[in-house]
This record gives sequence, C-alpha cells and structure tokens, in this order.
Amino acid sequence: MSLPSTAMLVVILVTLPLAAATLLFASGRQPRTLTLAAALLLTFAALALGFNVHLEGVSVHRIGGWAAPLGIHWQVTPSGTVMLLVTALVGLAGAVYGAGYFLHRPGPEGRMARVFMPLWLFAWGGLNALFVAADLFNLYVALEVMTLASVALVALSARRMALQAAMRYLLAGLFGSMIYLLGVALLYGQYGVLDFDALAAMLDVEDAGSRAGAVALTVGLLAKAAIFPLHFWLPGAHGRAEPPVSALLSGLVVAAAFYLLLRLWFGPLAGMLTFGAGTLLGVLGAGALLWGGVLALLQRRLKMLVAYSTVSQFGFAMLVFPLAISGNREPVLAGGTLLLANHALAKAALFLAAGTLVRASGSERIGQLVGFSGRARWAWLAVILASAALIGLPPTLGFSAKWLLLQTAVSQGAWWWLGIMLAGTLLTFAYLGRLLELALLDPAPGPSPPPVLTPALLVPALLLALLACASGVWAFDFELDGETFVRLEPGS
Amino acid sequence: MRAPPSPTASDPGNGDGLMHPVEITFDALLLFSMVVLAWQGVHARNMFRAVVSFIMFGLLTAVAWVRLEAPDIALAEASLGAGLTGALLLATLGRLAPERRGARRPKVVKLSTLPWLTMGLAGTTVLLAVTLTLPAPGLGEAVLAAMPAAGVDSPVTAVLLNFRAWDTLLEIGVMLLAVIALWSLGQDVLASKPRLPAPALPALVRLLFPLFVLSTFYLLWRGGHGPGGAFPAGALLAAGLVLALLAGAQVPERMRGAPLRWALGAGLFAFLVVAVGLMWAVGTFFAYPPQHASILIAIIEIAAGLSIGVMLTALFLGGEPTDIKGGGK
Amino acid sequence: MRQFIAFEPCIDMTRLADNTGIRRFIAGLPALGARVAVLAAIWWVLTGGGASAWVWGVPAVMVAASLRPGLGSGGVWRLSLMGLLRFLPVFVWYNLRGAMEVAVLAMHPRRRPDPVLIGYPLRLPPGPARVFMANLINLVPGTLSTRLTVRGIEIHVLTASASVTRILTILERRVADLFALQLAPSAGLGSQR
Amino acid sequence: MSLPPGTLFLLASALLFAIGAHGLVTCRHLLRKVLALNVATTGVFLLLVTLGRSGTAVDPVPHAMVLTGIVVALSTTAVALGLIVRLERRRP
Amino acid sequence: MSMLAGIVLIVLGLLFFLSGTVGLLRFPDVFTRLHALSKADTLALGLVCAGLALHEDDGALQLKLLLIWLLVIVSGATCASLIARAALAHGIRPWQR
Amino acid sequence: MTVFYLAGALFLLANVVVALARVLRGPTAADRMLSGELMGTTAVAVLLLLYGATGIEALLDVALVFAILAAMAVVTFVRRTWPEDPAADDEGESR
Repeated sequence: MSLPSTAMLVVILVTLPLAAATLLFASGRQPRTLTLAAALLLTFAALALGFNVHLEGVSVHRIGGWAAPLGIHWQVTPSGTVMLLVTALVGLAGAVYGAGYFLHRPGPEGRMARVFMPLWLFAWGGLNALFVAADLFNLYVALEVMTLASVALVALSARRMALQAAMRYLLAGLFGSMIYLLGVALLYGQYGVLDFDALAAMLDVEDAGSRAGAVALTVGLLAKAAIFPLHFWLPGAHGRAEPPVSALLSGLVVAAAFYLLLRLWFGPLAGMLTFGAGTLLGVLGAGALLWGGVLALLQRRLKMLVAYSTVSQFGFAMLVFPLAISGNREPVLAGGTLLLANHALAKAALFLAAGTLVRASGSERIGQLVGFSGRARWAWLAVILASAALIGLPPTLGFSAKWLLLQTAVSQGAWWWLGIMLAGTLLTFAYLGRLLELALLDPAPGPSPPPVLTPALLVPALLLALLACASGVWAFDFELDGETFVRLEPGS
Repeated sequence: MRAPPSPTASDPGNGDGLMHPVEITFDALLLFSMVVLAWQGVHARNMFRAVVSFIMFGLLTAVAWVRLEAPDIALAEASLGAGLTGALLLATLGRLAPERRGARRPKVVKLSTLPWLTMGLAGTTVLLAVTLTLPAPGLGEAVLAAMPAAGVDSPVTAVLLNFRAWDTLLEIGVMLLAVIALWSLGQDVLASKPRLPAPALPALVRLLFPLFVLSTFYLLWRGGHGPGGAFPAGALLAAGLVLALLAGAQVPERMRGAPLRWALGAGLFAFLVVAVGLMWAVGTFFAYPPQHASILIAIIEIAAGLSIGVMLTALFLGGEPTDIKGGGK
Repeated sequence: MRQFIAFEPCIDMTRLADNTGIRRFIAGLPALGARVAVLAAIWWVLTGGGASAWVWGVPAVMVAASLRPGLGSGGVWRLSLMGLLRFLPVFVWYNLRGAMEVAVLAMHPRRRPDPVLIGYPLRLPPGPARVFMANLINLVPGTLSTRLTVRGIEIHVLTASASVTRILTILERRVADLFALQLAPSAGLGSQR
Repeated sequence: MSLPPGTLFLLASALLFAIGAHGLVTCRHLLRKVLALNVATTGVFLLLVTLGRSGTAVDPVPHAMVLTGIVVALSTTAVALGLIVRLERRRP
Repeated sequence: MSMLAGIVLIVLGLLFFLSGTVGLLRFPDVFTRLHALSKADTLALGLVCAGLALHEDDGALQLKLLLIWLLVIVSGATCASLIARAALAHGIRPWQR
Repeated sequence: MTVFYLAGALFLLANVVVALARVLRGPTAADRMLSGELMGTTAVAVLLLLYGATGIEALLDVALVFAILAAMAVVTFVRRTWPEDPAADDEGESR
C-alpha cells in the first residue's frame, strides 16, 4: 500500500481539524469516538507526512494552482514536519487526557467538556496551517486562529482568574498580531510580495524599510512567544488554565510562535541575521532564561512553576540566533527545532502530569502534593522523565538538541553563550530538582478517599514523557547522518 | 453622467502630485479629525464620550477609504464599523456597572507617560520616514493578468475568493471561533429583561427589515463585479437582525440549538467542502476549473454572506441564546 | 405575545388546508402583491435592472417579502393614492418651513427658542397611522414628539405659539387622508402643560 | 504641491499607530485598551492601503488583506468585549 | 440650466447643514438641539440629493438618491423621538426660558 | 465642477469638525449621541458629494449603507446603553 501524496496529507492536516471542529460545534454533541478518531487520523496523517518528507525532502504546493507572488504556497519543510508531528502527538495526548479530565464533572465542567474539543481542534488546525505556511499574510490569519482558540481555551473555566489571564493574553496576542501586520505592511510596501521565497530572493539587507519590517515582524512574534520583556502574560495564562489547555499552550502554541521566528530568520530574513541582530536576540534569550528560571525557583504552586519554566526554556531556545550568526546554520536550525520538539513533548507531559497530581492531592501547593504512591506514582514517573528531558540528560531528545547547540558554540568559540547555556541547564536542574525533592522526600498524605485516577489521566503524560526521552537516540541518527535534516530548508 | 471613473481628472495624488489644493485641504482636515477622534476614543475622560468618539472615528475612516480609492473597504468599514462595532461597544457599555461607565481618569499627567510619548513620537517619525521611501511595487499587474481566469470581474473579490481564498477560509474560521469562544464563556449575558420599546422603534424595524434583506442580496450580487461581497452583505444582514433584536424580537425557539449552530457553521463548511471537493475532483486544493469558477464562487459567497450575518449577530448577543426563561420575554 | 425574529413566511402552507386559511390567504394576496411590487421596484433602483440583476433579484425580492422581523404585524398600511397626492405638498412645505424656522433661530444673533411641552390629543385611530404621525411631527415646524401615549402625543415645541396646534390639525387630517381613515370627533385643542 | 502622494495618509497612519500603541500601554480600563488596539490596527490598515496605491495599477491585494484584517479585528474585539463583560460581573 | 439649479440646491443644502450645526452648538438643551437635527439636517440632505439628481441622467441613480434620502428621513425622525423619550425618562427636564 | 463638489465636501467636513465640540462638551450622553447622529447624516452628504466629484458609483452604495444603518447606534444607545428607568411611567404604550 502506498502512502497518500504529500499534498493530500497536507490538505488533511489543515482542513480536517477545522471541519471536525465545525461539525462538532454544529451538531452540538461530543461523540467521544468521533473526536478521538479525528485526532488519531490527524496523527496518522502527520506520521505519514513525516515519512514522505523523509523520502522526498522539501515540497511546495500551490493553493488554487496560482503561482508564487499572486497565490499562496504551502511549504513542507523538515523542521515544519517535526513540528507537525509533535503537534499531532501532543494534540492526541491532550484530546485523550481532556476527554478523561472533563468527564463526569457536573455543573460548569459539563459545558467545558462540550466546548473543549471544538476549540482544541481549531487550535490544532491553526497550528498545522502555521507550520506549512510560506506566506506572510497567511501566517497572520493562521496566527489569529491559533491565538483566539488559545484565549478561549484559557478562559474555559470562566473563573475570574482565568478570565483575567485570558484577557491579558488576548491583549498581548492582539498587540503581537498588530505589530506583525505592521511588519507585513512595510515589507509589502518595499517588495510587493508576501511569499517567503520571493521575499528571500528580493530582500535587500541594507534597506531601512526592510529592516524596520523585520524588526516589526520579530517584535510581534516575540510578544506571541512570550520572550523576555514581553513574557508578562504567559505565567498567568498557562498557570491558571485547565491542565490539558496548559499543556497545549505551553507545548505547542508558544512553540509555534517561536518556530515562526526560526522560520523567518533562517528563511526569508536569513540575510539580516547579522552580529547585532543575533546578539540582541540572544541577550533577550539570556534574560528570559535567567529571569524565568529564578522565578520558577521561587514559585510555590506547581503549575506556576511549570509555567515559569516555559519562559526560561524559550529563553534557552533564543540562543540559537547568536549561534547562527556565522558558520554553518543547518545544525543550529536542527538543534533549535529539536529543542522545540523536546520542549513540546516534555512540557506537555509535565503539565498533564501536574494536572493529575493536583487533582490527586486536592491542592496546587508544591508542599502538599501526594507522594510517590498509588496511581499517582505513574504521574510522578512522567514528571521525572519529563524533567530529565527538559534538563537535557542523555539520551533524551533534549540532550541531542542541546548537544548540537553546544557543539556549535564550542566550534565557534562562543564561550559566552556556552556559559549561559550551562547556567540555564543548571537552573532547570535546580527548580525541577526542588520540585522533586519537596514532593518526594516530604510527601503530603493527600485527601482521605483518594480521587479516582483513570488511565486517561495517566497514560498520555507518561507516553509523551517516554517519547521525549526515547526519541533522543533516533534524533541523533536523524541528525548525524546529516543530509536528511539538512536537505535544504528553503531560503537557507 | 460619467460612465467610468476617469483615473486622472479627480484622482487624488495618484502619480505626480496633481492634487488640487481643495483635495489636500480635505484630506488634511479629514485626517486631522480622525487623529483627534482617535485620541478622544482612547483618552476621553468619560467612557461614553470615548465610545462615541470611536464610532465617529469609524465613520470618518470609511470616508478615508473612499479617498484612498478603496470602495470595497469603505463598504466593509461602513457596514461593520458604523453598524456592528458601534452597537457592540454601546451594548458593552450598557452592561458595565454604572460607576465604571463614567470611569474618569485622574487628570494628573503621570510622569511615566513622558517616556512613552517620546518613544511614540520617535517611532512615528521613524515609521513615517521609512514608509515615505517605500517604492510599493505591488501585485496589481499580476492580479490584472490573472483576472480572465478568476471567475469574477471584481479584482478584490477575485483575490479574496480565488487567489487568496485560503486566507479567507481561515478568516471565516476566526469568526466562527470567536462565536464559539463567546459561547464557551457561558450563557447569554443580557442582564435584565429589557422593557418594550416605544412603538416607533418596532415600526421602524418592520419598515427597514425587508430593505436590509434586499440590500444584503444586492451587495452579494455586486460582489461579482464591483465593490461588495460577502462581508458587507453579511454585516448588513447582521445589522438587520440586531435591530430586530433591539426592537424586542427574540431568537425564535425553533431556531435555537442545532439550526442556529448549523447556520453559524455553514460559511466555513461551504468553504471547506468546495476546497476539499476541488482537491478530490481536480487534484489541487482550491483550484476552481475556470468554467465553473463563477458559480462556485457565487455559492461560497452566498453561504459565507448568510453565515457571516448570523455569526455577527451571535457576536453581538455575546452568548448562546438558550436561557429562554431567564433571558427575555 | 410571540415575538420572533425573521423567518415567518407569509404564505403558510399548513393553513391552506382548511377553508379559512385559504380565505385569509386570498385576502392577504393584495398586500403581498403590493409588498413584492415595492420591493421589486427598490431592487430595480438598487441594481439598475439587467438580466443578471434579476437572476438574483427574483429570489431576493421573494425572500425579502416573506421574511418578517418577528415584531408582530403592527397593523395594515392601506394607503390611498389621492391621499398621498394631497399629503405630499403639505409635507414638503412644512418640512421646508420647519427647517427654515430652525435655521433662522439658530443663526439669528439674538433670538432664542422658547420651548414648552404640550400634549396633543390624537384623533387618529391607533395603528401605523399614529406612529407615522408621531414621526412626522419631528419634521414639521417647531415640534418634536417625545412620548406616544394612549391619550395622545407629548410634544416638545420649540417656540410656543398658537400656530403649532393649527399645523398639527392640518397634518393630522392629511395623514388620515393618506391612510384612508376617518378622524375621531374632535377632542378639543391641545392643552398647555 | 510638492508633497509626495499619500504623505498625509502615511502621517496619519503613523500617528494613529502611535496613539493606539501608547493607549494600549498606558490605559487602565480594559475597554480603553480594546479601543486603543482598534485605533492602532486602523493605522496599520491605512498604511497597507496607502502603500498599495502608489504602484502603477491599483493593487487589490492590500484591499483584500485589509478586508480580512477588519473582519479579524471585529471578531477579536467581540471576544475581548465579551471577556470584559464577564470580568465585570465577577468583580469582587 | 439643470446644472445651475443643481448647484443652487446643493449650496442651499450646505447652508442648511451649517444652520443645523450652529443650532447644535447654540441651542440650550438636548430637546432643542434635536429640533435642529431632525429638521435642518434632513432637509439639507434632501436638497443635496435633489441637486445631485439634477446633475444625473440615469433614472435608477436618481431614484437611488431619493431612496438614500428617504432612509435618512425615516431614521432621523424615529431617532429624534427615541432620544427625546429616553432623555425624558432619564429625568432631563426641558430647558425653559 | 469637480472642484465645486470637493469644496462642498470640504465645507461639510468643516461642519463636522465644529460639531465635534458638542461631542466633547456633552453635557448629557444624549447630546453626544445626537451629534453622532448628525455626523452620520453629514457623512452621507459628504459621500454623495464625493460621488459627484469622482463618479464612482460604489460611493452611492457606501452612502446607502450609511443611510440604512443611520439608526443603528441610536437604537442600541436607547435600548442598551441608556435603557429607560424601569420605574418610569408606562402609561399604556399603544402597541
């Protein structure tokens, strides 16, 4: 049996979530088999796409058959495929977890179960559309789909804190979109094209207008990716949201915005990644890394700790920009993408497990979490594995990613950035270690009739964490045989 | 009297600065009042004043689009800006607690605004300096060249529903998503039973309603060959429905629930069916066969227009109209 | 009272089954025809005619004629052509005069308005004619209707003078002509409040 | 006149953008923030269309982009207003 | 001839607009201002429409101008009443000399 | 002729700017609202004159949309922003 064509798979990946969401919403029912079937189908499509890309490399698809500057293109790149794949895995895990988490809860939770899946699918569709987009304006619309779905998901519980966080997130997101659109306007005014490849071919790196445009695009995306000075909205939004939502947001939505930064700076804007630009982005990253790490150390509530760790981890990811200033960019891009993939899997696992632990303990305070006992043991196992991946212990995916970046840093003699990376890893080690230490060495007894933890609440997190750990080996192969990954990211 | 608009005679500033002083004065005054109103809309001490200023800002923006030779946008701005945005803001204001409505800001100029102001001015200057140098080549010629195969005569509609139809699909998705997002926040939030209005109001709505319906169709028809199309048409339909709601009508019980939700989803669904159907039939996503392009676009346009009308009404309502007993009547 | 928004078709097929339904339907035909004619005329005005326009126009007019905003019927508009011919010149003249008066009052350096609220007992029967009259009052010299009550209309008068009630009486008669209605016997002139 | 075409519109769009961005940062009331955001977005739209106008043929692509943008802005504004209303009702 | 008549009508319309604005600024309270709005402005728009219609030779467009005017008249008259009613209901008493 | 229309439009615009004073000064919400209404009417006239100047028929459609939506803001205002006091007398609305 031959696999469906790449074009067909892309169409499935971008339209199926939207169609399924519309159908679920319109029918007003939530047949769980149907939603899970859609999620499974999407996962298979992503896997098949990964296989195709592995065989064929980059492919470009014209929408509507219109050629470049007039029409819109989809570009299936290796890094984009990794993101699509990770999205599918996290999306599936989240759907299963969500189905279990919102099940059998009376009152407003019943409403949450009803709207969770359509919103989740919308976010999924928006993410998939982002990862294949190769057009500045199309990205804007896809970003809006993603942002609006995420905002609605944050507000899902409709509690005051959640609403506040959602409002702040919405404003930050819209601010980001607006600045991004300004950048689009400036670049369009300069070159009259929106297509990535056309833009890359025409880009005049010395031109002031183009520089202003690039800055605007970047600032817009920085706000959406919650990079250091613009991170203020993230901890609230991720910390206050329902656990499956936090997993999606932290693992994928923020990562998508960051992925777009990578995509732009290693694609159409590659010529502009000079010493100044790269260093500036790196400094922002270093700030995020330290600030987020220190605040994560100070948190007393589990989900807030995990949320601040996101700020810190994306600071780490920002360090790819200074490393890519000179020399070979492919390993840097590969490292950055793998870092995102690792973070997506591990952080999603961490949030899902955190949700389970909070439910099992009846409290969010780190000191009052139940210990390594009963079924909560499995959740703790997921936390430990995910922590290992986040810290970057071998043989996790996090290790492969960091190893790639470290190698580059060493080969370039970038000791300064190397130091920051090590500091970041130590910080990660410190706050995750503190979490494990507090909880496992001094566990609280937990509520007397322990809440039922169904497999849906345990298995997804565990599987994601295992995947983050195990795929490191594969990723090394994937990377070190070189060509596969490197076989031409367009524009680089 | 003048069949086609002559591009040179009265055309403001297209090309080599042939603008008449009256035109320049007009533009200057227009933009000046827009800026003043924008400032008022953000900073007016009284919240109501801010909202009214913002609505007027929308009115003038529509005129500005006309001056920029963008009648399509002017239509959309007129129907969305003057109609629904204003209604939405005024209705929101009515739902805020009275003491927050007036929310006076302290008069003292905070020191912290000064750096922001400086930065803003600097940013403005940079932006202006940059934008003035832009050559702006654009895709005008590419669009013109592709028009014969587009299936419609209006370039903007061709871009929206053919060349960049994927954007438009996602955008309809954003709108549906907004409705779902609002519904996910809980039920219809109309606070109290609104009193029946003066008899003049239902009379007005009864009179205008058929006109709203008629002009919705008119704009849909126009969209094929001139400024118009699904957005302004949907906005007009929504305005008609919202007016009826304001005049005391209720969402009919047999429309609540599934029929309403299907109507909301219909636009996106039609888009998806056509796009994927073409993938299946032609082999390329969203590739209209030229001989069927106009009819397919018309189908999408009608479905999207009606659906947009319902979606915008739902956005105005701000919540799912399920609470029949508590809500109105 | 059932108030529904939209989608109340005029022609109710279920009602056609029984006899009264048919009779009522036939009785409603002229009104429906008039509605369709007016809407078709407006469609022509909007589009300027043409074959492609009528392809859209026919369904558009049908839909527009059959959808109601769900606000009740509000009463029948039965207009008389002769009444219209007698009404129009009066209306145009009063509208012109009203605008002139306001303009003079606004522009004149010293004149100020001298407003007063009066009640005007309406002799028109309740229904669309009353609402029409109430709106009309806003367009004629010196008057602004504020509240419509069972007894009549509360009117804000810009400059108190006897001519106001005279104008209103004339106007009311013309409106009655327009709607082919009989005025109730005089209930006396407007009383100052 | 010696003004380059569209100068006034560019100036206005820059000012609107600045007013909006400033308001978004400095205002406390959420409704004001939403209005400020809309003002700034209008500034960006004006910029897009003004730039699209100075080419040889009138370029419909920015028009389509702005139409899309207007609808997106309205949708997001509606969600923001819905959030504001709900927040008001849960005010402690 | 119709050209000249059109110009005269439009100029008259503009003057009525001006008087409406002056009335809006000078009149003492909301009710008197409503008078200025509902009378002067609707007539002014009518005159402008009539003037433009005289410059037009397409019947449908002339009628479209008429339609626009009628719409504004209907809305204007109703809205004036609505605002006046709301103002009274909110306890705003009419200004008296 | 074009210049005449444009000058007319400019005159109306100046009118609008002057009328802004009423929006700013108030004093009641109704005052602000009715100056908004005035502005709507004036905007219709401006669009008509611009149509006269350019001959772009779409401007008539924009004016038509403005005209048909003229009541929108005021109706929302009296029904939602400033709903009447429920205690106010209801003297048998004749419906």
